[in-house]
Amino acid sequence: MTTLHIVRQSAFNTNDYAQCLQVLGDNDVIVFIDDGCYNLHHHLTNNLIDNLNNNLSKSNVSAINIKLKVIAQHANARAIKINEAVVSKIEMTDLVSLTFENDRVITWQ
Amino acid sequence: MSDHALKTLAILNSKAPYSDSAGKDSVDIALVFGSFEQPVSLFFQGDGVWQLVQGQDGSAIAVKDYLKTFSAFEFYDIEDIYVCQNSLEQRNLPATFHIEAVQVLNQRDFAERLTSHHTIFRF
Amino acid sequence: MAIDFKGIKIDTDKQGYLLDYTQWQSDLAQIIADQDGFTLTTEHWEIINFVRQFYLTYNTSPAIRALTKAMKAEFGEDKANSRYLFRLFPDGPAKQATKYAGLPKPKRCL
Amino acid sequence: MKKLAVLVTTSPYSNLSVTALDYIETALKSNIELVGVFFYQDGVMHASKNIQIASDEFQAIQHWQRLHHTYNLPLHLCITAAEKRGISDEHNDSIHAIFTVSGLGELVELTTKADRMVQL
Repeated sequence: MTTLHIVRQSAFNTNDYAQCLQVLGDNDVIVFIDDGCYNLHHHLTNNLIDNLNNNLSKSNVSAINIKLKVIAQHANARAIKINEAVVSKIEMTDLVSLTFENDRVITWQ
Repeated sequence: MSDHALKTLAILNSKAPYSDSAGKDSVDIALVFGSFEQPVSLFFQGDGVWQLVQGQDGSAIAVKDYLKTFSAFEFYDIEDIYVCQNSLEQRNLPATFHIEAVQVLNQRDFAERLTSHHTIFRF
Repeated sequence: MAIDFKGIKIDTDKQGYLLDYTQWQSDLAQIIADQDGFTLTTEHWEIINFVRQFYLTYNTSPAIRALTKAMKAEFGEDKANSRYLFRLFPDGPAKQATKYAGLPKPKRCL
Repeated sequence: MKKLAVLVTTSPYSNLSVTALDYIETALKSNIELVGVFFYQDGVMHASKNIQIASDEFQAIQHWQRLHHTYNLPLHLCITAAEKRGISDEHNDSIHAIFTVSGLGELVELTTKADRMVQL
Protein backbone atom coordinates (compact mmCIF):
# COMPACT_ATOMS: atom_id res chain seq x y z
CA MET A 1 0.00 0.00 0.00
CA THR A 2 1.56 3.26 -1.14
CA THR A 3 0.64 6.92 -1.15
CA LEU A 4 1.09 9.51 -3.88
CA HIS A 5 2.13 12.85 -2.38
CA ILE A 6 1.46 15.83 -4.63
CA VAL A 7 3.56 18.73 -3.34
CA ARG A 8 2.37 22.11 -4.61
CA GLN A 9 4.06 24.66 -2.38
CA SER A 10 7.60 25.85 -1.91
CA ALA A 11 9.11 24.79 1.41
CA PHE A 12 10.80 28.20 1.48
CA ASN A 13 7.31 29.58 2.04
CA THR A 14 5.24 26.97 3.90
CA ASN A 15 5.66 23.89 6.07
CA ASP A 16 3.59 21.68 3.78
CA TYR A 17 6.53 19.82 2.35
CA ALA A 18 8.13 19.32 5.78
CA GLN A 19 4.83 17.86 6.98
CA CYS A 20 4.66 15.62 3.95
CA LEU A 21 8.09 14.22 4.76
CA GLN A 22 6.82 13.29 8.23
CA VAL A 23 4.22 10.87 6.94
CA LEU A 24 6.14 9.09 4.19
CA GLY A 25 5.84 5.35 3.95
CA ASP A 26 7.99 2.86 2.11
CA ASN A 27 7.72 3.05 -1.66
CA ASP A 28 5.66 6.24 -1.58
CA VAL A 29 5.92 8.63 -4.51
CA ILE A 30 6.45 12.39 -4.22
CA VAL A 31 5.56 14.52 -7.23
CA PHE A 32 6.51 18.19 -7.27
CA ILE A 33 4.08 20.35 -9.19
CA ASP A 34 3.50 24.12 -9.38
CA ASP A 35 5.64 25.93 -6.77
CA GLY A 36 6.51 22.54 -5.29
CA CYS A 37 9.21 22.48 -7.99
CA TYR A 38 11.24 24.94 -5.93
CA ASN A 39 11.75 22.19 -3.38
CA LEU A 40 14.37 20.73 -5.72
CA HIS A 41 16.55 23.55 -4.37
CA HIS A 42 15.57 23.00 -0.74
CA HIS A 43 17.84 21.32 1.79
CA LEU A 44 14.94 19.08 2.83
CA THR A 45 15.16 17.43 -0.58
CA ASN A 46 18.94 17.14 -0.37
CA ASN A 47 18.59 15.56 3.07
CA LEU A 48 15.95 13.20 1.80
CA ILE A 49 18.12 12.12 -1.12
CA ASP A 50 21.16 11.67 1.13
CA ASN A 51 19.13 9.53 3.49
CA LEU A 52 17.69 7.46 0.69
CA ASN A 53 21.16 6.95 -0.77
CA ASN A 54 22.66 6.02 2.56
CA ASN A 55 19.59 4.04 3.49
CA LEU A 56 19.77 5.65 6.90
CA SER A 57 16.93 6.61 9.15
CA LYS A 58 18.51 9.66 10.68
CA SER A 59 16.87 13.09 10.51
CA ASN A 60 13.11 12.87 10.21
CA VAL A 61 12.96 10.43 7.37
CA SER A 62 12.52 6.83 8.27
CA ALA A 63 10.96 5.59 5.06
CA ILE A 64 13.06 4.00 2.39
CA ASN A 65 12.82 3.80 -1.35
CA ILE A 66 10.85 6.99 -1.94
CA LYS A 67 10.46 7.94 -5.59
CA LEU A 68 10.88 11.63 -6.43
CA LYS A 69 9.30 13.02 -9.56
CA VAL A 70 8.64 16.44 -11.00
CA ILE A 71 6.37 17.65 -13.78
CA ALA A 72 8.98 18.69 -16.35
CA GLN A 73 6.86 21.49 -17.77
CA HIS A 74 6.35 23.05 -14.32
CA ALA A 75 10.06 22.89 -13.50
CA ASN A 76 11.15 24.15 -16.93
CA ALA A 77 8.80 27.11 -16.73
CA ARG A 78 10.52 28.10 -13.46
CA ALA A 79 14.05 27.50 -14.78
CA ILE A 80 14.54 24.75 -12.21
CA LYS A 81 17.27 22.32 -13.27
CA ILE A 82 16.41 18.70 -12.77
CA ASN A 83 19.10 16.27 -11.68
CA GLU A 84 17.75 13.19 -13.36
CA ALA A 85 20.01 10.94 -11.34
CA VAL A 86 17.75 11.56 -8.35
CA VAL A 87 14.51 13.08 -9.63
CA SER A 88 12.62 11.80 -12.64
CA LYS A 89 10.86 14.05 -15.10
CA ILE A 90 7.24 13.23 -15.77
CA GLU A 91 4.32 14.59 -17.76
CA MET A 92 0.73 15.21 -16.67
CA THR A 93 -0.31 11.83 -18.11
CA ASP A 94 2.14 10.19 -15.70
CA LEU A 95 0.61 12.04 -12.78
CA VAL A 96 -2.81 10.75 -13.78
CA SER A 97 -1.43 7.20 -13.98
CA LEU A 98 0.29 7.56 -10.61
CA THR A 99 -3.04 8.58 -9.10
CA PHE A 100 -4.30 5.06 -9.73
CA GLU A 101 -1.04 3.15 -9.34
CA ASN A 102 -0.86 4.26 -5.71
CA ASP A 103 -3.54 3.48 -3.17
CA ARG A 104 -4.31 7.03 -2.15
CA VAL A 105 -3.36 10.62 -2.84
CA ILE A 106 -2.49 13.46 -0.48
CA THR A 107 -2.19 16.94 -1.94
CA TRP A 108 0.09 19.20 0.09
CA GLN A 109 -1.10 22.70 -0.73
CA MET B 1 -22.66 -2.28 -4.37
CA SER B 2 -18.94 -2.00 -5.02
CA ASP B 3 -19.67 1.53 -6.21
CA HIS B 4 -20.74 2.51 -2.76
CA ALA B 5 -18.39 0.40 -0.70
CA LEU B 6 -17.43 2.30 2.41
CA LYS B 7 -14.44 4.45 1.67
CA THR B 8 -12.82 5.83 4.75
CA LEU B 9 -12.06 9.53 4.81
CA ALA B 10 -9.23 11.20 6.71
CA ILE B 11 -9.20 14.96 7.11
CA LEU B 12 -5.76 16.34 7.85
CA ASN B 13 -5.97 19.70 9.59
CA SER B 14 -2.89 21.87 9.24
CA LYS B 15 -4.01 25.40 10.01
CA ALA B 16 -4.50 27.35 13.24
CA PRO B 17 -8.18 27.97 13.94
CA TYR B 18 -8.95 31.65 13.65
CA SER B 19 -7.26 33.52 10.82
CA ASP B 20 -9.05 31.81 7.97
CA SER B 21 -12.01 29.50 7.58
CA ALA B 22 -10.04 26.32 6.81
CA GLY B 23 -10.74 24.72 10.18
CA LYS B 24 -14.45 25.49 9.94
CA ASP B 25 -14.65 24.32 6.31
CA SER B 26 -13.01 21.09 7.41
CA VAL B 27 -15.47 20.52 10.29
CA ASP B 28 -18.41 21.10 7.93
CA ILE B 29 -17.15 18.31 5.70
CA ALA B 30 -16.56 16.01 8.68
CA LEU B 31 -20.12 16.54 9.98
CA VAL B 32 -21.66 15.86 6.58
CA PHE B 33 -19.69 12.65 6.08
CA GLY B 34 -20.72 11.65 9.61
CA SER B 35 -24.38 12.42 8.84
CA PHE B 36 -24.18 10.19 5.77
CA GLU B 37 -22.74 7.41 7.91
CA GLN B 38 -19.39 7.50 6.15
CA PRO B 39 -16.38 6.74 8.34
CA VAL B 40 -14.31 9.85 8.91
CA SER B 41 -11.18 10.35 11.01
CA LEU B 42 -9.61 13.66 11.96
CA PHE B 43 -5.87 14.32 12.07
CA PHE B 44 -4.12 17.38 13.43
CA GLN B 45 -0.59 18.19 12.32
CA GLY B 46 1.59 21.32 12.27
CA ASP B 47 -0.34 24.46 13.21
CA GLY B 48 -3.50 22.34 13.05
CA VAL B 49 -2.80 21.24 16.61
CA TRP B 50 -3.73 24.72 17.82
CA GLN B 51 -7.34 23.78 17.06
CA LEU B 52 -7.22 21.38 20.02
CA VAL B 53 -5.77 23.72 22.66
CA GLN B 54 -7.90 24.23 25.77
CA GLY B 55 -9.35 27.55 26.86
CA GLN B 56 -9.64 29.30 23.49
CA ASP B 57 -12.38 31.84 22.89
CA GLY B 58 -12.93 32.95 19.31
CA SER B 59 -15.77 35.24 20.36
CA ALA B 60 -13.19 37.53 22.02
CA ILE B 61 -12.00 38.38 18.50
CA ALA B 62 -15.47 38.16 16.90
CA VAL B 63 -14.82 34.78 15.29
CA LYS B 64 -17.60 32.23 15.50
CA ASP B 65 -16.23 29.64 17.89
CA TYR B 66 -16.59 26.52 15.77
CA LEU B 67 -14.24 24.70 18.17
CA LYS B 68 -17.26 24.20 20.44
CA THR B 69 -18.69 21.99 17.70
CA PHE B 70 -15.87 19.48 18.31
CA SER B 71 -17.71 18.37 21.46
CA ALA B 72 -20.62 17.25 19.28
CA PHE B 73 -18.51 14.86 17.18
CA GLU B 74 -19.87 11.84 19.07
CA PHE B 75 -23.36 12.54 17.67
CA TYR B 76 -21.88 12.30 14.17
CA ASP B 77 -20.01 9.08 14.97
CA ILE B 78 -16.68 10.84 14.64
CA GLU B 79 -14.56 9.04 17.18
CA ASP B 80 -11.13 8.70 15.62
CA ILE B 81 -9.21 11.87 16.36
CA TYR B 82 -5.44 11.90 16.19
CA VAL B 83 -2.81 14.49 16.90
CA CYS B 84 0.86 14.46 15.93
CA GLN B 85 3.11 14.29 18.97
CA ASN B 86 6.01 16.01 17.16
CA SER B 87 3.84 18.98 16.30
CA LEU B 88 2.77 19.33 19.95
CA GLU B 89 6.37 19.15 21.13
CA GLN B 90 7.58 21.69 18.58
CA ARG B 91 5.04 24.13 20.01
CA ASN B 92 5.73 23.23 23.62
CA LEU B 93 2.10 22.16 24.06
CA PRO B 94 0.86 19.65 26.65
CA ALA B 95 -1.25 16.68 25.58
CA THR B 96 -4.39 18.14 27.09
CA PHE B 97 -7.20 19.16 24.78
CA HIS B 98 -10.62 20.80 24.84
CA ILE B 99 -12.24 17.54 23.78
CA GLU B 100 -11.77 14.04 25.07
CA ALA B 101 -10.83 11.03 23.01
CA VAL B 102 -7.92 12.67 21.21
CA GLN B 103 -5.13 10.17 20.63
CA VAL B 104 -1.55 11.41 20.57
CA LEU B 105 0.50 9.45 18.06
CA ASN B 106 4.23 9.43 17.42
CA GLN B 107 5.43 10.17 13.93
CA ARG B 108 5.39 6.62 12.63
CA ASP B 109 1.98 5.74 14.07
CA PHE B 110 0.51 9.04 12.90
CA ALA B 111 1.77 8.36 9.38
CA GLU B 112 0.55 4.79 9.35
CA ARG B 113 -2.89 5.65 10.68
CA LEU B 114 -3.29 8.54 8.25
CA THR B 115 -2.32 6.46 5.24
CA SER B 116 -4.66 3.65 6.19
CA HIS B 117 -7.52 5.76 4.79
CA HIS B 118 -8.86 5.67 1.26
CA THR B 119 -9.38 9.39 0.73
CA ILE B 120 -7.47 12.21 2.38
CA PHE B 121 -8.43 15.89 2.37
CA ARG B 122 -6.10 18.48 3.81
CA PHE B 123 -7.21 21.85 5.12
CA MET C 1 -38.17 41.91 7.65
CA ALA C 2 -38.88 42.23 11.33
CA ILE C 3 -41.23 41.12 14.09
CA ASP C 4 -42.66 43.68 16.45
CA PHE C 5 -42.37 42.03 19.85
CA LYS C 6 -43.37 43.89 23.02
CA GLY C 7 -42.35 47.13 21.37
CA ILE C 8 -38.96 45.79 20.29
CA LYS C 9 -38.12 45.33 16.62
CA ILE C 10 -36.65 41.88 16.04
CA ASP C 11 -35.00 41.51 12.64
CA THR C 12 -35.54 38.36 10.62
CA ASP C 13 -34.56 37.16 7.18
CA LYS C 14 -37.20 36.81 4.49
CA GLN C 15 -38.05 33.27 5.58
CA GLY C 16 -38.63 34.41 9.14
CA TYR C 17 -35.43 33.22 10.82
CA LEU C 18 -34.11 35.57 13.50
CA LEU C 19 -30.95 37.37 12.45
CA ASP C 20 -29.69 37.48 16.04
CA TYR C 21 -30.34 34.28 17.98
CA THR C 22 -29.62 36.01 21.30
CA GLN C 23 -32.85 38.05 20.88
CA TRP C 24 -34.99 34.94 21.18
CA GLN C 25 -37.28 34.38 24.13
CA SER C 26 -39.74 31.53 24.55
CA ASP C 27 -42.73 33.83 23.91
CA LEU C 28 -41.35 34.51 20.45
CA ALA C 29 -41.52 30.93 19.24
CA GLN C 30 -45.30 30.87 18.72
CA ILE C 31 -45.17 34.30 17.07
CA ILE C 32 -42.63 33.01 14.54
CA ALA C 33 -44.71 29.85 14.10
CA ASP C 34 -47.86 31.94 13.53
CA GLN C 35 -46.27 33.27 10.34
CA ASP C 36 -46.26 29.70 9.06
CA GLY C 37 -49.80 29.11 10.38
CA PHE C 38 -48.33 26.54 12.76
CA THR C 39 -49.38 25.79 16.33
CA LEU C 40 -46.82 24.60 18.84
CA THR C 41 -47.71 21.79 21.23
CA THR C 42 -45.82 20.40 24.22
CA GLU C 43 -44.20 17.87 21.90
CA HIS C 44 -42.93 20.63 19.62
CA TRP C 45 -41.60 22.50 22.61
CA GLU C 46 -39.53 19.53 23.74
CA ILE C 47 -37.73 19.53 20.42
CA ILE C 48 -37.43 23.30 20.15
CA ASN C 49 -35.82 23.52 23.59
CA PHE C 50 -33.56 20.59 22.83
CA VAL C 51 -32.38 22.00 19.51
CA ARG C 52 -31.74 25.40 21.03
CA GLN C 53 -29.77 23.89 23.89
CA PHE C 54 -27.76 21.86 21.35
CA TYR C 55 -26.93 25.03 19.45
CA LEU C 56 -25.94 26.94 22.59
CA THR C 57 -23.67 24.08 23.65
CA TYR C 58 -22.05 23.20 20.32
CA ASN C 59 -22.42 26.38 18.22
CA THR C 60 -24.11 24.42 15.46
CA SER C 61 -27.62 23.17 14.77
CA PRO C 62 -27.72 19.38 14.63
CA ALA C 63 -28.25 17.48 11.41
CA ILE C 64 -31.24 15.15 11.71
CA ARG C 65 -29.20 12.04 12.44
CA ALA C 66 -27.10 13.80 15.07
CA LEU C 67 -30.28 15.22 16.58
CA THR C 68 -31.88 11.82 17.00
CA LYS C 69 -28.66 10.40 18.39
CA ALA C 70 -28.34 13.21 20.90
CA MET C 71 -32.02 12.88 21.87
CA LYS C 72 -31.79 9.19 22.69
CA ALA C 73 -30.48 9.63 26.22
CA GLU C 74 -33.11 12.22 27.15
CA PHE C 75 -36.20 11.07 25.25
CA GLY C 76 -35.70 7.37 24.50
CA GLU C 77 -36.15 5.51 21.22
CA ASP C 78 -39.83 6.43 20.85
CA LYS C 79 -39.11 10.06 20.16
CA ALA C 80 -35.49 9.91 19.06
CA ASN C 81 -36.21 8.93 15.48
CA SER C 82 -36.67 10.87 12.30
CA ARG C 83 -40.21 9.61 11.65
CA TYR C 84 -41.42 11.14 14.91
CA LEU C 85 -39.58 14.38 14.19
CA PHE C 86 -40.93 14.71 10.65
CA ARG C 87 -44.44 14.05 11.90
CA LEU C 88 -44.05 16.97 14.31
CA PHE C 89 -42.28 19.22 11.82
CA PRO C 90 -43.47 18.37 8.31
CA ASP C 91 -41.14 20.94 6.69
CA GLY C 92 -38.21 19.09 8.24
CA PRO C 93 -37.10 19.33 11.85
CA ALA C 94 -33.74 20.89 10.93
CA LYS C 95 -35.44 23.76 9.11
CA GLN C 96 -38.53 24.23 11.22
CA ALA C 97 -37.46 23.54 14.81
CA THR C 98 -34.39 25.76 14.43
CA LYS C 99 -36.55 28.57 13.13
CA TYR C 100 -38.96 28.56 16.08
CA ALA C 101 -35.96 28.15 18.41
CA GLY C 102 -34.62 31.45 17.04
CA LEU C 103 -31.51 29.85 15.56
CA PRO C 104 -29.76 30.80 12.30
CA LYS C 105 -31.16 29.36 9.10
CA PRO C 106 -29.37 26.07 8.39
CA LYS C 107 -26.80 26.29 5.63
CA ARG C 108 -28.14 25.49 2.22
CA CYS C 109 -25.29 23.16 1.43
CA LEU C 110 -26.09 20.78 4.29
CA MET D 1 -13.01 1.99 -16.20
CA LYS D 2 -11.20 3.92 -13.50
CA LYS D 3 -13.22 6.56 -11.74
CA LEU D 4 -11.81 9.88 -10.63
CA ALA D 5 -13.30 12.81 -8.71
CA VAL D 6 -11.62 16.13 -8.03
CA LEU D 7 -12.10 18.64 -5.22
CA VAL D 8 -11.12 22.12 -6.39
CA THR D 9 -10.36 24.56 -3.57
CA THR D 10 -8.24 27.11 -5.46
CA SER D 11 -9.64 30.22 -7.16
CA PRO D 12 -9.68 31.03 -10.88
CA TYR D 13 -7.29 33.92 -10.34
CA SER D 14 -4.75 31.59 -8.78
CA ASN D 15 -2.54 30.07 -11.47
CA LEU D 16 -3.04 26.77 -9.71
CA SER D 17 -6.33 26.27 -11.52
CA VAL D 18 -4.37 25.85 -14.77
CA THR D 19 -2.88 22.73 -13.23
CA ALA D 20 -6.24 21.45 -12.00
CA LEU D 21 -7.72 21.86 -15.49
CA ASP D 22 -4.71 20.26 -17.15
CA TYR D 23 -4.90 17.30 -14.75
CA ILE D 24 -8.63 16.81 -15.34
CA GLU D 25 -8.40 17.13 -19.11
CA THR D 26 -5.46 14.72 -19.22
CA ALA D 27 -7.48 12.21 -17.20
CA LEU D 28 -10.48 12.60 -19.54
CA LYS D 29 -8.26 12.04 -22.56
CA SER D 30 -6.78 8.98 -20.84
CA ASN D 31 -10.22 7.41 -20.86
CA ILE D 32 -10.74 7.82 -17.15
CA GLU D 33 -14.29 8.44 -16.00
CA LEU D 34 -14.59 11.76 -14.19
CA VAL D 35 -17.53 11.22 -11.85
CA GLY D 36 -17.45 14.91 -11.06
CA VAL D 37 -15.62 17.99 -9.90
CA PHE D 38 -16.65 19.58 -6.61
CA PHE D 39 -15.87 23.25 -6.00
CA TYR D 40 -15.34 24.29 -2.38
CA GLN D 41 -13.70 27.16 -0.49
CA ASP D 42 -12.25 29.68 -2.99
CA GLY D 43 -12.77 27.09 -5.73
CA VAL D 44 -16.40 28.25 -5.98
CA MET D 45 -15.20 31.50 -7.53
CA HIS D 46 -14.84 29.60 -10.79
CA ALA D 47 -18.63 29.67 -11.10
CA SER D 48 -19.00 33.44 -10.87
CA LYS D 49 -20.35 35.24 -13.91
CA ASN D 50 -19.01 38.47 -12.47
CA ILE D 51 -15.37 37.59 -12.73
CA GLN D 52 -13.59 39.28 -15.58
CA ILE D 53 -10.05 38.36 -16.37
CA ALA D 54 -8.05 40.36 -18.91
CA SER D 55 -8.34 38.79 -22.34
CA ASP D 56 -4.63 38.06 -22.58
CA GLU D 57 -4.69 36.02 -19.36
CA PHE D 58 -5.81 32.46 -18.74
CA GLN D 59 -9.58 32.13 -18.94
CA ALA D 60 -10.36 29.25 -16.61
CA ILE D 61 -14.11 29.47 -17.26
CA GLN D 62 -13.73 28.87 -20.99
CA HIS D 63 -11.88 25.66 -20.24
CA TRP D 64 -14.48 24.46 -17.73
CA GLN D 65 -17.15 25.17 -20.34
CA ARG D 66 -15.23 23.27 -23.00
CA LEU D 67 -14.69 20.26 -20.72
CA HIS D 68 -18.28 20.34 -19.55
CA HIS D 69 -19.64 20.37 -23.10
CA THR D 70 -17.12 17.99 -24.65
CA TYR D 71 -17.14 15.36 -21.92
CA ASN D 72 -20.39 16.06 -20.11
CA LEU D 73 -18.26 16.76 -17.04
CA PRO D 74 -20.40 17.37 -13.92
CA LEU D 75 -19.34 20.52 -12.05
CA HIS D 76 -20.78 20.81 -8.56
CA LEU D 77 -20.78 23.96 -6.52
CA CYS D 78 -21.00 24.17 -2.72
CA ILE D 79 -23.73 26.78 -2.59
CA THR D 80 -22.95 27.91 0.96
CA ALA D 81 -19.32 28.61 0.05
CA ALA D 82 -20.56 30.39 -3.09
CA GLU D 83 -23.12 32.59 -1.34
CA LYS D 84 -20.49 33.56 1.20
CA ARG D 85 -18.49 34.93 -1.73
CA GLY D 86 -21.36 36.79 -3.37
CA ILE D 87 -22.27 34.10 -5.89
CA SER D 88 -25.92 33.08 -5.88
CA ASP D 89 -28.55 31.30 -7.93
CA GLU D 90 -31.28 33.52 -6.48
CA HIS D 91 -32.08 37.05 -7.74
CA ASN D 92 -29.37 38.28 -10.13
CA ASP D 93 -28.29 34.75 -10.82
CA SER D 94 -24.52 34.95 -10.91
CA ILE D 95 -23.69 31.32 -11.54
CA HIS D 96 -22.51 30.05 -14.93
CA ALA D 97 -25.04 27.56 -16.30
CA ILE D 98 -22.53 24.71 -16.51
CA PHE D 99 -22.39 24.49 -12.71
CA THR D 100 -24.84 22.49 -10.62
CA VAL D 101 -25.86 24.05 -7.34
CA SER D 102 -25.00 21.37 -4.77
CA GLY D 103 -24.25 20.76 -1.16
CA LEU D 104 -21.62 18.85 0.71
CA GLY D 105 -23.79 15.73 0.40
CA GLU D 106 -22.68 15.68 -3.23
CA LEU D 107 -19.06 15.61 -2.09
CA VAL D 108 -19.90 12.50 -0.06
CA GLU D 109 -21.54 11.01 -3.15
CA LEU D 110 -18.56 11.73 -5.41
CA THR D 111 -16.12 10.39 -2.82
CA THR D 112 -18.00 7.12 -2.51
CA LYS D 113 -18.40 6.73 -6.28
CA ALA D 114 -14.80 7.45 -7.26
CA ASP D 115 -11.80 5.14 -7.05
CA ARG D 116 -9.72 8.23 -6.27
CA MET D 117 -10.77 11.62 -4.98
CA VAL D 118 -8.01 14.18 -5.50
CA GLN D 119 -7.87 17.68 -4.00
CA LEU D 120 -6.36 20.30 -6.31
